[in-house]
Order: sequence, then C-alpha cells, then structure tokens
Amino acid sequence: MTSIDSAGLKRMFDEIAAAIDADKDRLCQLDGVIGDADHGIAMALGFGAVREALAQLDLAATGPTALLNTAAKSFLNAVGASSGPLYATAFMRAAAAVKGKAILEDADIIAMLRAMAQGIQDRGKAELGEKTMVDAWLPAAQAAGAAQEAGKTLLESLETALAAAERGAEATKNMIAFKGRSSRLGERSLGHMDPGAASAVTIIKAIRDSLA
Amino acid sequence: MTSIDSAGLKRMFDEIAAAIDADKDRLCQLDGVIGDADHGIAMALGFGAVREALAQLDLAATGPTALLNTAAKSFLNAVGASSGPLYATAFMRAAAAVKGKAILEDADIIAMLRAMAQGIQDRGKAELGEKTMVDAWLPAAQAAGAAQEAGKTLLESLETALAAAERGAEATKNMIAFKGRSSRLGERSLGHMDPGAASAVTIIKAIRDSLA
Amino acid sequence: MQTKKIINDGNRSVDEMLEGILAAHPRHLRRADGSPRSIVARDGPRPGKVGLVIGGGSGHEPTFLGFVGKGLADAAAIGNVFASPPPDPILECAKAASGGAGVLFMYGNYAGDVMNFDMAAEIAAMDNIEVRTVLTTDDVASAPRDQRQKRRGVAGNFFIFKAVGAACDRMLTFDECERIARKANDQTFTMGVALSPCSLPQTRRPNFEIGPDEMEIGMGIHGEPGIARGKLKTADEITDEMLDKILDEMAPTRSDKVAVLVNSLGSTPLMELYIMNRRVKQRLDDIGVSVHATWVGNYCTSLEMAGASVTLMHLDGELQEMLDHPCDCAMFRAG
Amino acid sequence: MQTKKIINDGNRSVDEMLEGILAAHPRHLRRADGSPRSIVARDGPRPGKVGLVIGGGSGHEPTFLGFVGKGLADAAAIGNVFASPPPDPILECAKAASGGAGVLFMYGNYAGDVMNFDMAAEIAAMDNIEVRTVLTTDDVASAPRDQRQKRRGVAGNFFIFKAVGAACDRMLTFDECERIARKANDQTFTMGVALSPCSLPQTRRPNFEIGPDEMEIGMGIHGEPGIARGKLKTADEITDEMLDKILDEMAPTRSDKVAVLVNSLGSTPLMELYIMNRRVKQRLDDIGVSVHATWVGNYCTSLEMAGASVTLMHLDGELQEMLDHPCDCAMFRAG
Ligand SMILES: Nc1ncnc2c1ncn2[C@@H]1O[C@H](COP(=O)(O)OP(=O)(O)O)[C@@H](O)[C@H]1O
Ligand SMILES: Nc1ncnc2c1ncn2[C@@H]1O[C@H](COP(=O)(O)OP(=O)(O)O)[C@@H](O)[C@H]1O
Ligand SMILES: [Mg+2]
Ligand SMILES: [Mg+2]
Ligand SMILES: [Mg+2]
Ligand SMILES: [Mg+2]
Repeated sequence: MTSIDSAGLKRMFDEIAAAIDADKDRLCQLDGVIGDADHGIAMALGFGAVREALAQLDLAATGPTALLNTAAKSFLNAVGASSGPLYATAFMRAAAAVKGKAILEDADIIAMLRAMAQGIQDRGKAELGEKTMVDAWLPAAQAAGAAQEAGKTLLESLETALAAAERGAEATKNMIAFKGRSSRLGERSLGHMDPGAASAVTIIKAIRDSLA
Repeated sequence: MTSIDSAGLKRMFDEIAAAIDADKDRLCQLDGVIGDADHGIAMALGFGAVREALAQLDLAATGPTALLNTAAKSFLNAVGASSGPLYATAFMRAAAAVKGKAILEDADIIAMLRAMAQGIQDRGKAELGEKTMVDAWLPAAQAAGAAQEAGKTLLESLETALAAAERGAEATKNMIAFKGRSSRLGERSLGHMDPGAASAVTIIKAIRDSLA
Repeated sequence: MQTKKIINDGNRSVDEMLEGILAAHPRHLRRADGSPRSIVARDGPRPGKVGLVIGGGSGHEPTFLGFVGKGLADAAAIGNVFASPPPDPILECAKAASGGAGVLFMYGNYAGDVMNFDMAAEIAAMDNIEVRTVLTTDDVASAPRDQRQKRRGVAGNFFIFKAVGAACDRMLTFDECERIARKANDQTFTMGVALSPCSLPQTRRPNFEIGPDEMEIGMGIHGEPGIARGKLKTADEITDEMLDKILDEMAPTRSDKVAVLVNSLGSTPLMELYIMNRRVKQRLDDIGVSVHATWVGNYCTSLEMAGASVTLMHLDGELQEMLDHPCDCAMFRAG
Repeated sequence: MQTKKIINDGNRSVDEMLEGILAAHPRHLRRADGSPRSIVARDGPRPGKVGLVIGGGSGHEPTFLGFVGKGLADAAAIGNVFASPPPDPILECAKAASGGAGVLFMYGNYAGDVMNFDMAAEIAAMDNIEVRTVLTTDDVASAPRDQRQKRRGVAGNFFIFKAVGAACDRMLTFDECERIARKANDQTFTMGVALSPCSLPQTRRPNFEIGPDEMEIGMGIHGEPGIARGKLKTADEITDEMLDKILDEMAPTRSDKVAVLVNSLGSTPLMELYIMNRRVKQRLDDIGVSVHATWVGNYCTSLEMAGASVTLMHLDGELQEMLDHPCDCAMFRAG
C-alpha cells in the first residue's frame, strides 16, 4: 500500500519534468514529421513551469487538490498550444478526483489517472483511434482501473497501465490522424507515432518511477 | 598585312561574345570573392547584346565607326553596372579612332586597341596598380603599340599585347583595390585576381584569335 | 550544427521581440495591464463598438500583432512560437477590447487555438463579456471542399481580419460584424508552397526536411506537410497550380472583382513574389476578373521559411468597402 | 545543385518583376513612355518642384522603386540584379521628374552607378535639365571616418531619400533640397551583418561562402566582404557592436533625437529584427538619446540574404520635420 502526500505529488511532478526534459528532442522530432515540431518544447515548458510553481508552495499548507490546481494553472499559462488545455484539464480533473484528501492512497492515485484521461478526452473531444494522446491515456487509465479492481498492487497496476500506454502509442503509427494539427495529413500521417501519445508514455512511466 | 572591314569587325565581336560566354562562370566566381559575383553575367549580357545588335546591321552599308558606336550603345544599354560605361566608352573611342575608314589595316587595329584602353581609363579614372581592368588593358595597349612601332606584324603585336594583359591580370593578385566595388576591402582584396582584368585577357585573346 | 539566428536566449525570444515591438510602436500599441502578452491598440476599442480580438502563435509576424490598430483588430493575444496563447492573455485581450457591444474572437482553425480561445471565451462569459468566435479556414490545401470547416487559417487572415476590423470600426452591430466575418472567411481562398524549412528559436533545427530540388505544395504555415511534394517548378507553373485550385473553388464569373495577396513565408524576396503576381494578373485578365487591390510582401510568415502563398478574396460591394476602409496599425496601413 | 527560387527564366526576372509591380500598383506607378525600366510616380512630379530621381541595381526591393511616390522620389531607374542601370533609363527618369526647377540624382556610392548616372546627367544637361548629384554614403563599415566620401550607400538610403523627397514635395528651392540631401546623408549611419548568402537569378549559386557558425560584420548589400568575419554572436552582442561604431561616429549628446531603422537583408525575420530593436532602444535610453520614430522590416534587401542592418539618423528640427512629412508610395507610407 503506497500513500503519498503533497510532497510526494511534487516529487512525482519533478520526476515527470525530468523525464520530459530528457525526451524533449525526440518529441520535437516526432512532431516535426506530422506536426509543427514543437511538442517537446511545449511539454518541457509546461512541466518546467509546474516544477517552478510547485517549488514556491508551502507543501505543509497545501493539499493535493490545491497542488494539482496549481499545476494545471501553471502548465496552461506556460504553454497554450494543444497540450496546454489538455493537460491543464487533466490536472484540474485529478484535483477534483482527490478533493478533500490530504493523503492519497492506491485507489486515489488510480482515480487520479482515470480523471486525467477523462479530462483530456473531454477537453479535446478525441475518440480512440484518432491518433492523439488519448490513444495512450485511455487504455492506460482503463488498464490501471481494471488491474486495481482485480486486486493488483499499485505498482502492478501502473506497470499494466504503462504497457497499455506503450501499446497504444505504438498503435498510433497505424492510425490516420483525425484530431489536431496532423488531421489534415490524411494518409500521409500513417507510419508515424503521434507525439502526444509518445509523451503520454513518458509521463506515465515517470509516474510509475516516482512511486516505485 | 591584315585588313578587315565591318564584316571582319563583326566576326571579332562574335568571337569575343563566344569567349566571354564560355568564361562567364569563372568571371562570376572571381567577382564573388572580392565583388558582387556578377561580372560574368554583365559581360555575357553586354557582348550578347552587341552580337544581336550587329546581326541586325546591313554590314555593306555600315562602316567600322558606325558599327563600333552600335556596339557601344547596345553594350551600355544591356549592362549598366561598371563594365557598361567602361566598355561603351572603349568602343566609342575605338569608333572615333577609325573614323572615316571602311577598311581597317594593322595600324588601325592597334590604334583601336589603344583608344579602347584610353577610353576605359578616362571613364573610370583608374591608375595602373589600382586593381582594375586597366591593369590588363593599359599594358596590353602599350605593348601592342611598341611592338608595332618596332615593326612587328599585327599578329606578333597582338601576341605581345595578350602576354602583357595576362601578366597585368596576374599582377592584380598582389594589388589592393582602390577603385570599384572591391576598393572597400583594403588588404582583404590581396591574393585575388581582379575579375575585370581577367575578362580583359579573355577579350584580347578573342581579338587575336579572330584575326589569326 | 544549429541554424543561424540573431537571437539571445531562444526561450526568451518571444518576450524580447514583444519588448522590441512596443519600443518601436509606442503610439500604436500597449500591453494590457499586467498581461505582457496581450497587445492592445492604443486607438481602437471604444464604448459601443464590437471588439475584435485576434491571436495565435508567434513566428508569423506581422500576423497577428501587426494588424492591431485603429480600423483593424483591437487586441492580439500572443503565444509561443507556433503555439496558441493560453486562455489568460486571450481573456485580458477580450477585456481590453470590450466596449459593451460584444467581442469577436477570430483566429486560424487549429486545435490548440480552439481549445485555448474557447476556455477564454467561457471565462469571459462569466465576466459578462459576450464572445462569439469565427474561425478562419482559408487554406484550400488543408481539407476537401466539403469539409471547409476543417481547413486551416493562413495568410487569408489578413483580408478577413481587415474586413471585420472595418465593420467593427464602423460601429456595426454584433450580428452584422459576425455576418461579415463569416462571409469574409467564406470568400477567401489561399494556397501556399514551401521551398525550405524554418527553425524554432528554441531548437534551432530545421523543422522539416525537403530535398534541394523539391517543393511542397499546400504546406501549412507551421511546416505541417501539405498535399504533395514534387520537383521545384517555374514561377508560372507554381502560380498556375495554386490559381487552378483557388479559382475552381471560388468560381468567379466575368467582371467579378477580387483582392489579391501574394505573401512570402519569410525568406522569399519581393522579386519572386512580384513575378508570381505578374502571373496572377495575367490569369485573372484572361478570365475577365478584375483586381480591386493587390498586396505583396511579408504578411503571414513562418519565421525564415522559403515559400509563398497566393490568396484571393472574392469581393462583393460590402467586402470591397470594408477593404477600402482606412486602418492604421503598427505594421500595416490602408485607406 | 542550383539554389531554389520561384522564378521563370533568370535572365527575365527583373522585367517580370517590374510587370508584377506595375500590375499590383497601377495607382502609384507607371513606366516612362518607351522606357520600361524607368518607373515614375503617378502623383509626384509637377511644375516648379525639384525632381528626385533615385535608382540602382535590382535585388534590393523595396529599395528603390518602392520609394517612388508622392512625397518621396519622383522616379527610379532600375538596373539588372546588383548592377547599375545604364544612362538611358536614368535619363528618361530625369525627363519625367523634371518640373523645370532642377533634378536631384541620389543613389548609393558605387563605381558603376556613378559612371552611369554621370553619363545620364551629361546628356540631361544637353536637354537643358539641370542635374545635381548627391551620393549616399551611410555605410560606416565601408571606409574609415576620414574617407566618408568613399563609403557605400546602404539601408540609410531610406531615411535620406525620405528627407529629401519631403523637401522636394514642399517645393523648396534646388539649393535647399541639395543642402538637405547633403545634411541627411551626413547625419545617417548604417552598419550591417550578414549570416548567409543570396544567389542571383541568373547564376543560382550562393554569391559568397560563409561557415555554418560564422557571420560577417560590415558586409555590403551585394555580398561584398565587410570588415571582419567571426563566430556568430548573440543579438545583443551584434547590436552592440554595430551601435558602438555608429554612436562613436554620430556622437550624440543627451536629449538628442534619432530615427531608427532595423532592416532585414532578406530572410532575417521580424522576430529577430525586433529583438535587435529592443537592444537599440535600451542602449539609446542608457545614454539619454530619444527615439523620434522607428521602422523595422524589409527596407533595403539583398534578395534572400540572411542578416540585418541598423541605421540611425541624427535628427535636428528640420530633418525631423522632413521624416514626418507624409508620403504615399507603392510599398511605403508615412505621415
Ligand atoms: N483534440 C485533441 N485531443 C487530444 N489530443 C490532441 C488533440 N489535438 C491535439 N492533440 C495532441 O496534441 C499533440 C500535439 O501537441 P503540441 O505539439 O504540443 O501542440 P500543437 O499541435 O498546438 O503544436 C498531438 O500529437 C496530439 O496527441
Ligand atoms: N573606376 C574603374 N576603372 C576601371 N575599371 C573599373 C573601375 N571600377 C570597376 N572597374 C572594373 O569593373 C570590374 C567589375 O565589373 P562588374 O562586376 O561588371 O561591375 P559591378 O562592380 O558594378 O558589379 C572590376 O573588376 C574592375 O576591373
Ligand atoms: Mg506541435
Ligand atoms: Mg560585379
Ligand atoms: Mg505548436
Ligand atoms: Mg554588380
């Protein structure tokens, strides 16, 4: 049984920020093929801003909900782009999902993941198979939920989620884009991984690592 | 003893035009190093325009002076640049030097060359050693005059002129430019042949070839 | 090896650019209080006037902020390079532009911009500012004709914003301004060609690859792939290819009028643009369509990308009047 | 491999460009009768007014013909790319610009231009048109201070032409116009930096070589080598280097006024120019010099060369008035 407080959540965001930083160039390159080559920049900027904003917080006086809302706001204001509203909504939904709690336990963390996926889908209106980050986030959230219901540990559930995200991202290579910038490419988007799905994998992996 | 009429003069200009065309790229490259990379274009355009203008003439009814003035005007209007006024003046002076003659003999041809060199110098106000086409034209004209006075044949005189032009052009490599576009380069113009001196050699060689 | 740019820190380029813009154009532009990326016309917003807020990513200068000024847009929200601004600066623009008669949001149709502007519109509504949105979708290369609403907004923005800015400046009603906005967009058709990439200040790497003898027809203004890649053709062939597609959709009849924009994506010089314009005029003359006005130059760029676009706006009396209406912006004047 | 250009036949590019320009700007420009490369302002030349004729090689657009119009130049003679026009079109410009009060020839100080314009002036004199010539020599990098008369004319042309065009438009005497022309030139200082070459339409080869991490300070607008080559620096360092040299010569004192031009050589985008302008403003603020007006953009280009120049004009009351005087040209408007 894992349980994390605001300090733990902050560590999670720091881990994500570091992972995204390390992955920045690859994400820009993926975006260069079917988009405008800036996804790595946007994500690094966003999580960098989150890291800075969280570093300002008095963690003893800040609950997980307030922390996640701070993350949402700082991500959004640093980024704009597509990823801004999508992840900002994800974090706001995560904030709502753990409202009132000071300590997050296994079920809360899984609920947070599912709320994030739901938030991304609500904001972007993308369905599975439209070659977006939803193709990584949705299977990951579903797999995590199912694993947890099946009595798996948090880490086991996150492993399953990560594997599902990886499969989802991989599968975007065989999809034609219907949402976002690359949706005008038609068949020319085939054969290339969606950058937003790729960064989703990096994030989910960092979440797992921060809890391992 | 060589003697040429307007048809012969026209052949001379055709020969120059062909030689300059073949030399165009090298002249642009030389100009690229210390100027604006267009000397080959300007010269090819100029002699191309001369070729076209002379092709329109009724040679039977056009004396050398009129032909040379036509060359001057067509060269000038096609080119502008530095080479335009310089060569246009050269041809106008050549026209004046053979005024009234229908047939040009050895002495006329040498006089024409000397008039051209003088015209270039009058128009551009360049002295020997200032790294311009004058450094090829002036020694060439002087050498041709001296050879002729020493009783050499026209072809021998033109050989001497060509050799002097070549030495002059070569010598521009060791000069600092004081006239024209490259004059702001100062020492950085050292080591590079002046494009106008280079094209002068090509022209003098074509003149010799057309009379050989 | 990094691409060459005259910049300092690539992460600060947008903010430093804005500083330089405000230093250059203090009589035209100001920042909204406390919102450095909300650029507002000094002379523009006023009570009773519909506000016009435009915006989007940086790197397309003079689009967007060059078109902020009396007779054109009231404010522009500025994003990072090729990235939509977040809701906050958009909201501040809406507040600054609001004269109580409603605010129009107009910007190119990109997923990121739509999400951010929509979020801003929702918050503005809570502040009792009524916002309506008209997306620009002039890029004929970006979706088939029956999916016009999916198309991108590109250089045609210039005509569309100009027309709507005039409508707002003439104090037309919110409904009228919106109607003119939709009509202006419907009547505007753009097609572009890219010859070489640009690079973002943060990465300083070419944002796409293209062979030394290739061009990409229909490429987006962020380097998004277009409809076809092929060998570079002549100016006349390229212009014809664009016009064929534009005229086919526009379907003008003899003695119709158009406005023409030949736009550089960044490094394509005026010489090439005017050579293209020569062909545009020949083609329009051939079918008896008359040119009411022509603009040629850098209007909607992609940093230093090489390439160009041609835009035609199909004019009726009203749109023509709106284009002729005077405007006075930091980087553009007319009338 | 040839460089990429949107052109047809490289030998026809200048003429095709002119066709496109006249098609785009029929209300501003016309050709002198029978002289296709003499571009005349429709609204400008008039009896009693001193005529202003400018000109030079093509490839610097909007210089020269973009500055032909009411309140600025009366006519421009157009040469091949980077080559002076021949005397004939210059002469036709002089005839078109002449209002009987004298004609000023103004152009950058290059050997080729000097010879061709001088020949035209001689012929004009035979036609009873009095011509005086004022060469522009604003490029501080092109000769030492004590040889100002040897310097090249570059982007500062814009300020100088603008001031003189205003003087002519105000119907000042020939002497006064000439005096203002010389003063305007004396008070204008430009310095440029090049990052990458351009290529001529006829050769389609880079016109000089430069390493992938190098810049050339002081390079001429035809790619003539400058004063030093070095590693590419930051925008602030480059701007400082230029300003140090310019301010040293200009020697302004506190509360003096200047006008600023930050000019792209072709492919350097507005973002970079405005970043430079930010630094220019900081530096001027530091020494208490105030900026009367700023222009930023493509004013004097070298086709698609990458690089930029900074020009300052040191203003007195008279020059300031002349810059503020309205003008209406095809590619430039003020006032
Ligand atoms: N409507 C949407 N729903 C979900 N994800 C989306 C949507 N639109 C775009 N995306 C995601 O955003 C990614 C691109 O993000 P980014 O490059 O940061 O933004 P932009 O496209 O504005 O440059 C895409 O790869 C895709 O995964
Ligand atoms: N004043 C001058 N006198 C003689 N020759 C000159 C003078 N100025 C320039 N030149 C010659 O002109 C050549 C350059 O010609 P060209 O490239 O055609 O003209 P531009 O410099 O106008 O581009 C130089 O190499 C030099 O030989
Ligand atoms: Mg992107
Ligand atoms: Mg040259
Ligand atoms: Mg983007
Ligand atoms: Mg030249």
